[in-house]
Amino acid sequence: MSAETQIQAPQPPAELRREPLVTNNRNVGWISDQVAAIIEGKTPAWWWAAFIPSFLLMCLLGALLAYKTSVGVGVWGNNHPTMWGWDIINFVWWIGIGHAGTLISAILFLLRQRWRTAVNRASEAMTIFAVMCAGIYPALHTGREWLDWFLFPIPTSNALWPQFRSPLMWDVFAVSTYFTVSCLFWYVGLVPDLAIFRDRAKTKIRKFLYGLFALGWTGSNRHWSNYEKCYLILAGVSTPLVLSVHSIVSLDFAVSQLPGWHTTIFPPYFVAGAVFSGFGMVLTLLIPLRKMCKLEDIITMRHIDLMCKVTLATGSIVGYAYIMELFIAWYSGSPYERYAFLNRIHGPYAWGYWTMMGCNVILPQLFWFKKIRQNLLIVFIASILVNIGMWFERFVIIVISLHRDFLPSNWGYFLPSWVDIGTFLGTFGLFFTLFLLFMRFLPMIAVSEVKGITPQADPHHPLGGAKGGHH
Amino acid sequence: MSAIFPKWTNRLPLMIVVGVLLGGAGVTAGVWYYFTPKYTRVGYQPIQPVPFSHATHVDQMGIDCRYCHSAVEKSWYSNIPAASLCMNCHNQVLKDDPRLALVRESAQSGKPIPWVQVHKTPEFVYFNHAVHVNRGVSCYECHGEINKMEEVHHAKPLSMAFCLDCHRDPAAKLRPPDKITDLDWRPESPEKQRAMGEKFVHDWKVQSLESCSACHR
Amino acid sequence: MNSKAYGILAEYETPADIMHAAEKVRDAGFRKWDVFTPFPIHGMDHAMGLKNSKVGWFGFCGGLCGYTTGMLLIWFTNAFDYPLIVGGKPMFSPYSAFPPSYELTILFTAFGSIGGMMFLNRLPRLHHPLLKHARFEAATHDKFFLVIETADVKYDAAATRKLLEATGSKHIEMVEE
Amino acid sequence: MSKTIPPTCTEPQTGPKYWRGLDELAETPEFKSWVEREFPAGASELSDPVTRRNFVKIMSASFLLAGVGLGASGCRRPEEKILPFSRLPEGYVHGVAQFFATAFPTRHGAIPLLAKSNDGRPTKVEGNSGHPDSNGGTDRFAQASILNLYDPDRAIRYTKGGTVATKAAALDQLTALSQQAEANQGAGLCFLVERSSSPSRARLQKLIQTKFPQARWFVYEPVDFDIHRNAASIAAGQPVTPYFKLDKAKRILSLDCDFIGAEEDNHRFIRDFAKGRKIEGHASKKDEELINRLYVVESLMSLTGANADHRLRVPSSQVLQVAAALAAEIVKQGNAEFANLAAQVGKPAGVDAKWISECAKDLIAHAGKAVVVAGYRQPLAVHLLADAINYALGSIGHTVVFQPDTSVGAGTLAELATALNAGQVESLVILGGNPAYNAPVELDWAKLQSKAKSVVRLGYYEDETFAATTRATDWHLPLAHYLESWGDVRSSDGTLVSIQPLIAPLFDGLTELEVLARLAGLVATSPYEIVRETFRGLSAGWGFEESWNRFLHDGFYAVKKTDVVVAALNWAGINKELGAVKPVPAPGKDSLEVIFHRDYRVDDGRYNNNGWLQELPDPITKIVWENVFLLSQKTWEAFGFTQKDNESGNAYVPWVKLTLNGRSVEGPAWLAPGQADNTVGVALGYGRTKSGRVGNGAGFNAYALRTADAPYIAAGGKLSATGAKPYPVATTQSHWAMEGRPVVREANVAQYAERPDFAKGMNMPEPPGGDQPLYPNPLDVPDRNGVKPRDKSPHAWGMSIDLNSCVGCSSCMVACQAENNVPIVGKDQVGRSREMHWLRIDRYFTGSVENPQVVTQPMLCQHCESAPCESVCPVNATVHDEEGLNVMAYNRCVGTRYCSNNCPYKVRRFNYLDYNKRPLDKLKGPFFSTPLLNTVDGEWELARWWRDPARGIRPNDEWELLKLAKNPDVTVRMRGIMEKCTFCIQRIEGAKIAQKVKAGASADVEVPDGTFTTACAQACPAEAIVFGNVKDPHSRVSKLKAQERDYSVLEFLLTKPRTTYLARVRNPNPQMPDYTKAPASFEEWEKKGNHLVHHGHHDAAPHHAAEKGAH
Repeated sequence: MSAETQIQAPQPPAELRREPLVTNNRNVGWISDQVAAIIEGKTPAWWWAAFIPSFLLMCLLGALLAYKTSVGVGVWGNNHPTMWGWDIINFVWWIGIGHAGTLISAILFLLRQRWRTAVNRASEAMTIFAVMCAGIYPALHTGREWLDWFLFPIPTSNALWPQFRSPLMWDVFAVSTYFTVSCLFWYVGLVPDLAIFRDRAKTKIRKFLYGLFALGWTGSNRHWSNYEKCYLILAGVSTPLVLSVHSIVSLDFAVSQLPGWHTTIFPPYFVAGAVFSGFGMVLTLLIPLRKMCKLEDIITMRHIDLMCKVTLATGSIVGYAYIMELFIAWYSGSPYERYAFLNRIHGPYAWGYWTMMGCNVILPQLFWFKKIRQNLLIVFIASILVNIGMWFERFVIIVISLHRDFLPSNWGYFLPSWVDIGTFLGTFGLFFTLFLLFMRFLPMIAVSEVKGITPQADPHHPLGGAKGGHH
Repeated sequence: MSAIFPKWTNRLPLMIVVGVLLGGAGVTAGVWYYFTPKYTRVGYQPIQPVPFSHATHVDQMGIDCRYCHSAVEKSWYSNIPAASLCMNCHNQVLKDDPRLALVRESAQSGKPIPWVQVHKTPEFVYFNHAVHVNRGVSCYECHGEINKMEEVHHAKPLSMAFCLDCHRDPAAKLRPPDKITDLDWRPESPEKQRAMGEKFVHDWKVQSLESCSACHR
Repeated sequence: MNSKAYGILAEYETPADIMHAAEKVRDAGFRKWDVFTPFPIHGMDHAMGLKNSKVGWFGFCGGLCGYTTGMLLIWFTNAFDYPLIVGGKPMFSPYSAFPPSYELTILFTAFGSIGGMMFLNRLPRLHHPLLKHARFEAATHDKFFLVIETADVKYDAAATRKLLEATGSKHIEMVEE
Repeated sequence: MSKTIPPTCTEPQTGPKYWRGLDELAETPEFKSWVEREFPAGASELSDPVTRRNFVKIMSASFLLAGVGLGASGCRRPEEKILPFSRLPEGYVHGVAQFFATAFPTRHGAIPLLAKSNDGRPTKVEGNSGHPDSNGGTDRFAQASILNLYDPDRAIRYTKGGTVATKAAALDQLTALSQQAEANQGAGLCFLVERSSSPSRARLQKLIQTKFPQARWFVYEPVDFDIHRNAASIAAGQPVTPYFKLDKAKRILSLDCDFIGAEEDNHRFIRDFAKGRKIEGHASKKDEELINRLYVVESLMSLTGANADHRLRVPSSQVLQVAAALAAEIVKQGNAEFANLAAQVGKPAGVDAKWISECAKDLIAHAGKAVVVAGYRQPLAVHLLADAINYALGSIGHTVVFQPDTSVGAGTLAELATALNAGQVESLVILGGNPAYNAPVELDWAKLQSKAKSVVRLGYYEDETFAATTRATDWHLPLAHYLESWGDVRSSDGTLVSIQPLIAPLFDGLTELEVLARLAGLVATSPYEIVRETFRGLSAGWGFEESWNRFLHDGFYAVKKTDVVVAALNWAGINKELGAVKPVPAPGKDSLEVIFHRDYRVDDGRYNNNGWLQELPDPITKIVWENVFLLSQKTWEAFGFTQKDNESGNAYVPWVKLTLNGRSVEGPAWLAPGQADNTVGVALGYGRTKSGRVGNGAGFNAYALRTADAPYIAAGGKLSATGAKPYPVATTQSHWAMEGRPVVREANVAQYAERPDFAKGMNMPEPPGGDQPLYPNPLDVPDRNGVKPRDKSPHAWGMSIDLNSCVGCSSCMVACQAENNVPIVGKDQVGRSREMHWLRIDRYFTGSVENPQVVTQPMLCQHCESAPCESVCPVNATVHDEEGLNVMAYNRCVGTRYCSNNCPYKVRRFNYLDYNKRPLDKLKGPFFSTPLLNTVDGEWELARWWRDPARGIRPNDEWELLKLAKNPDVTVRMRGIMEKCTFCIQRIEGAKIAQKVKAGASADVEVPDGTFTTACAQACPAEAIVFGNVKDPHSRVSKLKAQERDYSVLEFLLTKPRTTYLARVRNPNPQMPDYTKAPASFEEWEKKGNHLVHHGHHDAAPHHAAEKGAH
């Protein structure tokens, strides 16, 4: 390329100049090469160091789920009145994390936020794996998990159908739709990139596998045309989908009449929380990865900065929701409702409430400061704390509401069992195992899309070959 | 590249789609037919220890069902008669028939005849014979033409859907109380059955019980 | 090998180059031709003279189908086939039936648009003459190609090659079937 | 004929496969041993009433022999055999449950019962309401006794020297003993028996005493109620037993007498007491006379104290002073010496004199309609003082009558010990009891017993006494359960009651009567003959056969009663005893008063291995599976004890040591609200080592502190911390306060008189828009055929629970457990708050911790018309039926547990583990062994489960017996299933089916009111629970629901429960020093800013809505 520095595009004034999305003026081929290096290079040691413990944890998950299935829900800490415990907390927590991917892919796509391209593939993958981890819980938290198919409208000689007034049925549809659409969205995005790897592949098996899944993608513009439309529609439907999924998850609680659950602000509050935790997780994953995989030029500090701002915004929404919740409880006039919230604040689980407040409301306020947003270590730690806080949010909602409800005679206390803890750790094993496999074998960056946002890809940009003053 | 995917592979997607559609339909149909009580239960005809013929006893000799199944009007359970009951007649008739050896032995020793169970509801279903036969439901509705059977077989699926058919529309099946054990009785016409059934439903306050509590406890 | 020519392939270095080439080929009135790029190029549809994609219609039909399926399914199962009294709630209410129907709308829209895209693109098509071509591998990397099929009525081996040369391609060759 | 036989049918194996009839029982060859032994020689005996009950064996035996060789027919549906009778027993219809009259013997009486037999196995007992002194209610023990019958740990063999012997050899030994006694007049022959009211036993005892005049007879009960008889006999000057008629009493004073909980016959006391608390809509009566008034003076918070209108908290040892002070106030004209002696006893320390004087005034004002009762724990003097007060109040003959005493005298355990030590005992015959466990500790019974040359013991368990009876010369014979026995008893009113077997002895045990008859050398030793013979003597001249048949059929034989008329008290006797009294100083921190009490659940330890009772929460403390040291708040604080109370199922309490006279016992300390300071309450009956798989290791053994001279109240106890880790005590209710919520609504009579509908006034104020739901309930929406579901049936079931008569005795809980196959879960699981009781009794303390008021509330599925649980179930497993029941289809349940989360009453229970299939010894742990890795009976659990999913991982012996206890009409739930009260759907359906069968081709399908009721309502001695058809305006339940006190719990949720409550009314005496204008719970409710509201229209009450819909 000869057009590197000679031709200067008209520059905006310095104070308005944005940092480029791909720094150091890399060309499109460099992007392929850089991303392919992760896949085609030798497996790095750190990968094994991460993979082996993850894999072992995943095996632990398998063993504990087999244990639970063979013995019963009693191996967990769930009790009466806290019939849902870590199972549903973890479900909501994981599914919340699973919201960032689709949000980044879809909403930011619709909003023409082009910086999304650097992070959308990894976050979509994260979404899928998080939803898989989440899905384990509703599927296996039931007492008789082998009968879960009762939740699908399958005709049988019993003539019985599912009961669609139940928010759990809505959940079934929402989560399975979300998982399916997320997978499709992810896969559709992958197809052109798989074609890249098909064409770079050296071994037969790689050629075959990448070739098979690339579906014979040629980069035809007639295909691109339909493809882009399809992608737009998927983004278009994923946006309401991502909003509806956590809204419906929130309806599991909001539709019931338990004090602390029966509240109308749950849907927006849950969605904001989900985005919040999702971005937290994306940051947790990408900060080390960009370093390990030498992707600093693709996932730039600007990306980190933007994600910190999203975290700040959603964290503030969540904080507002917490305070509104208290206000609504007071304003409702119902002593039961009031008590439920007082109990959160100074009941036996107050530590949970204050952990939540600290991590979700106070901590993100640090991101007002650019210095902090630029400090990767602080951002990394904060992103982990955000997810701890969000875990406690679900803990607060589920356990603290359940453990003291209407009749004081029912009141109880919930303690997790070692199986609860082990299963939760095991889901991390599953998550990281899948994620590590993903980053080792599939393009972690949406190569075609990143290429598309470089100046070199713009036919009207000098770097894209445009002759000056043509347009 | 060409070595990896020869040209015929381009036809694969279509073939797979068609194959999956056909296969799926086939599996659905198969499950629908072979894995439902209509197949798994209907036609079950085990070999009984004593070759007792309902056809001979009921159809030819005209013995009423309740002579042997005496508890049917009182209990949830329609009993299998005791060997001593068989001997009421068979100590006169066919006294030395080798086919009846087991019956005679049983009546003597008290050791029961191991009849093989044909009709069985699951443990969580509480079917009650008495309430059905006393309220216009004939044996025929669930057991079929047992009076014509040389050896008893399972004639109806007895699935929940089967029960519901009648529970949703009892008028279609109710018959006069004196025809309950008359397994040859048939309504003159569907219209007459409907008129009669509806009259019974009204006069006897027959409820169409569709909720769980009717059968599950 | 009883190989037959599939088309003529021209290679370009920049998006701008191929855009101009496409405009010329479009203006020449070819029908069976295509442009191959590692990423979608803004404005290329216009350059090629393509109409708006029809994928949207597939998505729309899918969505409609999904919503209807949802509502009908719920009405049929809960209010018609086996109406059971549940929690003092009506047998069928559009409110409680909405969330699943809504999800089905989205699911079926996604199916429709992806299915439509696949159908319109005739994908998957694992075997393609271009994919055999060694140089074409760069189409997914950083090169831009334009191919005119021999099957096009306007195709003429010499004239077409000339046309392509005129567009500024640095490399032109025939692709075999 | 050549129809293909389909391949193996894969029926869903989800539902548990407990057997429902004998045909299924017969599939179990494990019954072989006992069945073969009993294989009938001739079935013709069946018409004989004696052998009629044998038929279960006959059937089983027959089944067994034919049932071999199942499933050898290859790849087909597994062959299942139907094994009919070869000869049908007379009057028996397979599948139709039968009821037989029998009785549950107690120490001094009996509870007349109707026992239900399902195809030959008893599954449930209910009170025999035909009995002249029964309303059909029972106590906890009678309800739970059925489980003892099927206890896999009961003695199942005859042993000599601890090794198995034959029954024949054992019987020979009895004959040999008898012959020996014949030869030496019974010298050296001693009997140690428990108390019994059996006329037959009395007859045999007398017979033996006549025949072998040297033989000696001793009786021992660790918790003895004989003091009532003893005191009354002294007071009356002749042998009498007192019979209290609390229903005739307007004012009741209890002197440490827990007649509602721990006294014998408490079910009858509850009935009579509750009768006096009922309000049947006549608020016009003078306030305080509306209902009776209960004064209680006691140390421990008992059930009686919990129901008191005024409760005085004093140590048990100080009750004497209170009684004396009361006697001084009340017994004015009597015996001068008595007055003197009463005054000498001294004043009770720390007691408000006004309490005593006003109480006395109130009693005097109700002379003839007041009664004073003294508890079994109290010394004779207190009983005599009570008798004197009763006499002075003119109560004798009215609220308490004296009946002739029919008991036969016997020596005490101490006398037997003397004889043993003196080497006077050759052969010791122990009938029942468990002295090695519960005899006074200083006797060291296990050693003492071996001073007899040989011991023959008839015992129900191979228990501690069995362990001491293993010398080569010792015999142990298995005792038959009362449901396996012939016998007779007298209920406390003197009526003769029959005990009939419903099943032949499962393990071929003997009855007491049979052993005695053999020892007496009788020819006819069958208990049947003995009872018949006794009856012949008692009914002489009244047409014997007819009387006998009636006796067996009705279960009782009313004898003419002649109450003993006491014209004047035997003052001399009373004064003698009173003069001997030495008042004890009040206890202090360093000399605590230790109070041994009969446990509400395991009695004196005899029900220690009964899982239902072990898991029944103590009605006051709500503790399960063990006993604790009960301490008052002050004492607790004085010792600096703290409790880590996060309200989990486990409370972590200090593990402390109690020392008494140099002996000590360690156990958990427990803060007991309302207890007297410086006292330690200790329940007897725990800490057993040879109880069985259920009871072993539960709690600590208080007998290890108990001596003969201070059996109930011992001074000088010392408590010390041990420094051990806090110990988890499992409770079913960890939060004690009601938090000012109007859950249990109560008012004083004055408030009630002013506002009879005060309970509705405690409803949450309605929102301005009214309380109408958005949609009409589908019960009221015409279906496709134009019929409203509500109108489809003539029934609409509902329940009314009168909190004014509910005393919290908990027999409903056990009845429910027995009726509905509710499993036990073990202490560990209760500690994790996973108990399974469908019906629980919520107990709230209100007011101060020092002396709180107590309320109890049975809480069960409310069967809401707009049930929140239903709309959240994703699989239609819980829905409504047309009759308003919230039904639960177990087989459809996948176990999301959402329903329970959304149930505001939290009455749903979840099978967290396979409680019905878990081995009993795993109740304690390790709890969660996976069938993937374990073996049982030498088989891999998974393989075993696969082979027979119903059996699960239970060992064979448990499985075979425990499944017999199951109600065949109720599905046994497997793990992962939600369950809850069904209003005894099996009874409802049974009654409806019976009515329809009766109706036949007619429209008479409405079940008449009173035909049947739920198990809880049936067992309730107080008749506090009433169930019925709310559509019928004349039904009992409809009338109760029409009362003004009727209210729904959490009415503001608009769940419209079918179960409603009648608010409680307290009757405190305005003159008393501890009088408050409103009950403590009401004050707490007001403190939350609430006040009684007036509702212009009362249609918020759900039953009204239900009725409206019905008409």
